[in-house]
Amino acid sequence: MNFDFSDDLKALREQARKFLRQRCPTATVRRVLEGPEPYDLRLWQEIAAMGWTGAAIPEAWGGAGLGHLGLCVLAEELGSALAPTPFASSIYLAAEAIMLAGSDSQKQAWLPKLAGGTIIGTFALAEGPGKADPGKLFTTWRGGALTGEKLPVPDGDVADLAVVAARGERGLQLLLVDLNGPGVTRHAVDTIDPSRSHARLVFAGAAAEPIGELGRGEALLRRLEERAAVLMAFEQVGGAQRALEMARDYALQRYAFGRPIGSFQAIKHKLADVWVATELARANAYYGAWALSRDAPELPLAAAAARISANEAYFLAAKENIQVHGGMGFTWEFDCHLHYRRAKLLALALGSTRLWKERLLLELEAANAPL
Amino acid sequence: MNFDFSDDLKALREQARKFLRQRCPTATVRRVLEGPEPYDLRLWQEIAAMGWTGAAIPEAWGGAGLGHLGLCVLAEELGSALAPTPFASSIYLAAEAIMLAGSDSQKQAWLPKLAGGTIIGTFALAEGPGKADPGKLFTTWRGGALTGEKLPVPDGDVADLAVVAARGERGLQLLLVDLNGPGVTRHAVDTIDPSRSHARLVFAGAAAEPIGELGRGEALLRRLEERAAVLMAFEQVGGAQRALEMARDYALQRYAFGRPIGSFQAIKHKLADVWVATELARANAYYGAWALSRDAPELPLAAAAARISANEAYFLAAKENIQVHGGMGFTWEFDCHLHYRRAKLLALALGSTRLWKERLLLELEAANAPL
Amino acid sequence: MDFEDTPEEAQFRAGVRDFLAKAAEPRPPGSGLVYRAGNEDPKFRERAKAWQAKKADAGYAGITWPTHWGGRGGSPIQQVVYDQEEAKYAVPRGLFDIGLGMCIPTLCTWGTQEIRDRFAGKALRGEEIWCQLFSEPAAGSDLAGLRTRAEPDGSDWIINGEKIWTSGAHYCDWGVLVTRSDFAAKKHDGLTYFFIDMRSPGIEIRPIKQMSGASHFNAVLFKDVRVPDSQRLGAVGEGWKVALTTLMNERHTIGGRVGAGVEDVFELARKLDLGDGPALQNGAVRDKLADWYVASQGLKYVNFRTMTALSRGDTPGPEASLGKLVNASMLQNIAAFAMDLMEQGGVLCDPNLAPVAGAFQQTLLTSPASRIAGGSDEIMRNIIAERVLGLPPEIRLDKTLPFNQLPTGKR
Amino acid sequence: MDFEDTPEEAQFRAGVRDFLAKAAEPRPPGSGLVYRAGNEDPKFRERAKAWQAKKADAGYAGITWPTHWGGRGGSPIQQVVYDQEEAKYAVPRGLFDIGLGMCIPTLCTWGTQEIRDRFAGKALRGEEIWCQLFSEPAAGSDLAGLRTRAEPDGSDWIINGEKIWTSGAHYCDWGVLVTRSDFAAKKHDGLTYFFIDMRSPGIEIRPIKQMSGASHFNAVLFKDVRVPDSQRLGAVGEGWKVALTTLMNERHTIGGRVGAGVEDVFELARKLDLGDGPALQNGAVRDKLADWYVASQGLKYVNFRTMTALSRGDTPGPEASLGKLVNASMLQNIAAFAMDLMEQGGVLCDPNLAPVAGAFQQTLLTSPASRIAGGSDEIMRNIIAERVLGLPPEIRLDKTLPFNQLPTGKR
Repeated sequence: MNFDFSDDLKALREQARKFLRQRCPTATVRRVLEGPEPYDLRLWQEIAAMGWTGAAIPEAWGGAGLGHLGLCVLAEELGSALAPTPFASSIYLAAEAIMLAGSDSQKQAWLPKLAGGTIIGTFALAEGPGKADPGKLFTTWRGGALTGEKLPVPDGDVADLAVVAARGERGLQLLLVDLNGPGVTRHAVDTIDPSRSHARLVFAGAAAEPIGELGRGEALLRRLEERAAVLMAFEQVGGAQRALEMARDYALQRYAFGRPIGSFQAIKHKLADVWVATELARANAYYGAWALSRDAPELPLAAAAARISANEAYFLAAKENIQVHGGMGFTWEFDCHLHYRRAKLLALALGSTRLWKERLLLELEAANAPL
Repeated sequence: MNFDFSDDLKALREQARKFLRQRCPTATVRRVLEGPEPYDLRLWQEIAAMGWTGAAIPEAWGGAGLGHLGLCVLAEELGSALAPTPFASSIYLAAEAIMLAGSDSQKQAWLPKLAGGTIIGTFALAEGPGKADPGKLFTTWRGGALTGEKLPVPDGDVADLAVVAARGERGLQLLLVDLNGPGVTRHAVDTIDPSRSHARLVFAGAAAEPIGELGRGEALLRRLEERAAVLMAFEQVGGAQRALEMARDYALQRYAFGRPIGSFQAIKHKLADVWVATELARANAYYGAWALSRDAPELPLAAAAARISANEAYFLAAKENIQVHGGMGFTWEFDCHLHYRRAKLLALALGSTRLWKERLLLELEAANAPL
Repeated sequence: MDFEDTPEEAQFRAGVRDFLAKAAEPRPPGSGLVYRAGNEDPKFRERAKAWQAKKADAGYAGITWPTHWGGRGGSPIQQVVYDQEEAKYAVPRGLFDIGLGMCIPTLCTWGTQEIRDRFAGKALRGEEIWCQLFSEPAAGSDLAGLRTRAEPDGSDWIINGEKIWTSGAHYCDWGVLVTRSDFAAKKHDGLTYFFIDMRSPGIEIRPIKQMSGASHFNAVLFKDVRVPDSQRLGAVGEGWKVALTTLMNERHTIGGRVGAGVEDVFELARKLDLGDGPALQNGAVRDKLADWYVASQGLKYVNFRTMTALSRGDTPGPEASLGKLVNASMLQNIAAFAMDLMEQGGVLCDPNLAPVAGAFQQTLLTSPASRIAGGSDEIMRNIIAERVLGLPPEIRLDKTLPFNQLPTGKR
Repeated sequence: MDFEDTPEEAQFRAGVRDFLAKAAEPRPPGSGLVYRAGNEDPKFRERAKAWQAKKADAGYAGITWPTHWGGRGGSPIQQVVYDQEEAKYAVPRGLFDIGLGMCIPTLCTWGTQEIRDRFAGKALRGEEIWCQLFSEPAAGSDLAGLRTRAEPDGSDWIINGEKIWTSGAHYCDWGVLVTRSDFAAKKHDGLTYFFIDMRSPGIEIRPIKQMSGASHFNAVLFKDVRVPDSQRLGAVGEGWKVALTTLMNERHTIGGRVGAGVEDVFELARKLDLGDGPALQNGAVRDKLADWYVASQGLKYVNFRTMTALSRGDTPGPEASLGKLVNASMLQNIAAFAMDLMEQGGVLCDPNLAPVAGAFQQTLLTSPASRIAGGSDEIMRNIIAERVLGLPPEIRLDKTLPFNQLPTGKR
């Protein structure tokens, strides 16, 4: 039984933590939240230079070849630091899609650039508020040209490359689109977490090439989402842990009625419940990491459990962190809202808990002897 | 605005409370719980002699003509005292059904006896575990004869008269059946609350006369359940309040770590939450009482809200009462389990919260501008 | 059991209706969510002052005030009746609540006849606006832990310190202020209470930006601010007793809804398709909607019970804590749930892109404050446990020691 | 990251498998719910003793005990491996857990060589069964509040008082006992610890009936019971320190499942029709099933993380509180929910009438005890808050006063 990361990966995590504590304090997050920059370019470049963007990309395609377990430990730290970069879009989604289903020439064309952080990728599925039903997408792909509208697309305002889900002649198809090419317009949109930019993308006959076998798009989409869900779960667990630590630290330092508020059971038991949720989420995420790293047949179930658990833990931790901070907790000045915004953003990013519960149940029904 | 019971009814409630404190301590409940008696006969006779059984039955049919508001205040006290009698079956269900839909001769035949407590009535719907779907009942009524099996029937082992839901030629039909007649066999069954007896009833061609118009049975069933739900909600609110008071009293008297356990926030906040649930349930029950007393068109919604709220409050109060009592709370000797058992029994008696939520939503959808 | 007015209430209501029909414009039906009124807007304040003067002329401005303060000497239920009727009209609301509800009653209770004459009428007519200077960065739930210092200097006092969460500090004319005049006394024994001209030299007002982006509150900094001793209320060192008068009059004004609620999520569920039909048809959605409907109905009828008590002349107890406690979390949960129904698009805040003009996203960001401001969830539960259920108070080690010997944290 | 044994663990497991294949019968697959083992049944106890002797002969009875106690000197992960393998066999379990896990380690730590030699081996081979006499009616969560009195009398002590929640008191041979020998000392300073022959004159054992109807525990009354001073462990007045050794070794034995769980409710949802199809197709049901599945998977992998720590030789922390806290409420919620699915018929307890042989109804009645016994939900949260998160302990007024001056309640 060795249900843990290797010593090497733990060292990597420690190194990432130290780097981000120094280079990505919340002031960095706030600069993006409050200012015009869509993301922190210098941080992104430094992250790329250290090879984080290429962590799970094989060396043959310009990556570090650390495998997905390496990416998991990095994701946890990026989540903890609320890093304002297009890491998730570019790596968990765009690079992952190409690694999963890209042709050799597609891999050759894009992976080295994604690994090196010289371009930014993203993934475009949603078409406005409501479920993006694979069978009912309005964006269409015909004769190599893409037409339609995607909203919101994370980092869509700054990405160079998008993996777009659209309706083709043989059903749902994932497509590679050069966002700097003709037929693409984009506008940034306001979201609940301005520290991570989002855009509306309009395609008017943009050139788009298929990725993955024609007619197998839905299955590919599912696999892509499962893989991204595990990686994002690590970001969420990192965020939940950080929000819990903020609350704990404040509860130790803030006094009321002549004693630290952390000595009141109302606060102690609240934080105990947050810790329980976070530990359950972490354990589920670890299992997801194991399944992801081996591309195990358990991945669909493991990914769903990891995501559901992480969605719940991070939002709980973030909202109770505000509560523990009392009046200061809901000010702009305090950092509590950064986690609250991010927690809700990530909980919606790959589809809500509701959707993933449905996926989980369908898997369990299919397995028929699930537990 | 006078959203309260009249002074007369409050006096009646006070009188009922005093009587039950004296005549129905938990020792009385335990005698039925632990012994062979199906209910407390003497208590039942005294209750009847005071006119409680006839409270809502018009004077013309041998009742006290206090109206349903009177019955509500009595129900609250009976619930608080955990009274081990067939009151609910006989009054909220059997008498109510006859008052709603009985012919004059049916009323004449049965209401005076029910009002006087000289016979016991009940209502038989369920046919084993699972939803008793009005469209799919197995018990059938043909040519005046009833065939089938009902399980569990509250007080079915001691009742003289049953209102039975069965499938007739024109759909669901409610029927009056003399349980002492031929073609009826019955056996007591074990339930989670042995302080209220239940039975399996087997009908083999028993004589049964219809109550209410043929072909309108489903609507009548719904109305009957709504009325009973409000009355039962008062029993539940009475029980919840009592369980809360037990917990409060124990928390004041039990010391740990040199102080009353009621001074710990874990206990204080738990009981505050129980109080909140109980007050919400009480408020919803009051609105139900108003709608019931006027047969208002709001009754379906009011009854559903009252039942959902009461189901939740009583079970919460009962289970947290055990928790507050700690180790002693889960002993047979302490009274906590009496409320826990009763809370779950009542929460299932007229169908679960799930079913009533569905009824509520259907009403809201039909109203289309509900809130 | 009925929902009707007593004959006296009906008569009063008729008078109110009469007045409103003549003096105000009805609110257009279905005008939807009412967010916080525009207290920050000078034009709104002008309209509010004008309306307040009209109310005062008609005798509806100080309904529950005794006549010797210039009020009507009416009952709390009359106030409820008035509020119910006024809610149907498009009139400015909320600007004078703190002054008339909390500050002036304290002045009238503890001040001289002269003070009462000088301030009550002007406040009642909306000519002067009042604010409350109580909370501090290190004294929130534990108000008596405040450390704003008052030092005597001749017939004046010199004030130094920082107050926080003061609504409208920059447009208010006067404020009520609790200070610590003796740091060596026990916590509750060293306080002194004043009222103060908000334009006094040395007062600096800084808006506090909330996480929602709005700024409804201010920090108020005092640097050597002078207050004449004639503006002291109650004895030196008895400020806590005076402050309790103010707090006793605190009430959670019902006002406009402050976020998207049950009605809105029901509407959303009707309209939003989950892929296999409207959300309203989904069992899990129905389960939640039923919970929230039942809770909100429960709150409505709890209110009716409170009004019944008022109607009888009883004083409602701390039961009012219930509504705030239940509502605040419910709004937060509804917002989060509604956004989930919108899936990835739920992150959109733009009112042109998000359903219900982004009201759920807005509520997600405002509801955390509702769980804290005006008494946190935890304080509400304490109040219920202690005052309703009679459970013992916390063990307090801070009541007996001199204030300057109490342990303090870094925050 | 893998779930495989290390080479050493694999080798140990092979040995265990070998032993079990020869010595025991495999458990029939799908034998379903395992309720509490039949400790109350004398035949069960005979079988358990015989099996224990076999294990001892093969070196698997005291896996983690040091060799000088007669144990194997193995690691906690070896114990886990053994338990995993043993769980596949139909062997009696649970009778010796308290003795071997808690009592004898305390004896060996605090007793003389002579005591160790006399008791450890017999306990290991199942020849003597031990119980724990700690809790009292007025000392549960607050164990140190115990009041069973020990008075010296020559070379003996005289014990008077009442202990409670003792499993198997009537069939146990020996027990460990904490008493108060000095009521004027501070709470934790007046305790003295003994081990005692359960057949001593003056001991009366009364079974405690639980709300579920079962009687797994006893009250043990002491009336002038004599214990020789040679059976004292630790110094007079240092009983608390000795008791901590016992409690440190407390662990929530994993054993058979104690109620209907996630698997069962899933199965029920497959089979039960709600009128419009199987419960499993209902959105609200699916929502709950997903929650419970995810939580139980989470617990499973939390356990795997604990085992990884053991495998490395680390000592797992108070994290183990998590499993108990989450599971107990989950079982209660599942039972209540499953009964709801059965509608009015959910009240039926008869195993022939109720689905899953009435297991949910049974669990409804046993789960309240799970939330309390072995540390209540509230104590578990305290432990997590204090030992994991480092939050401050409660304010304690009871640690410094003489015990006989502490306030007490009526209960």
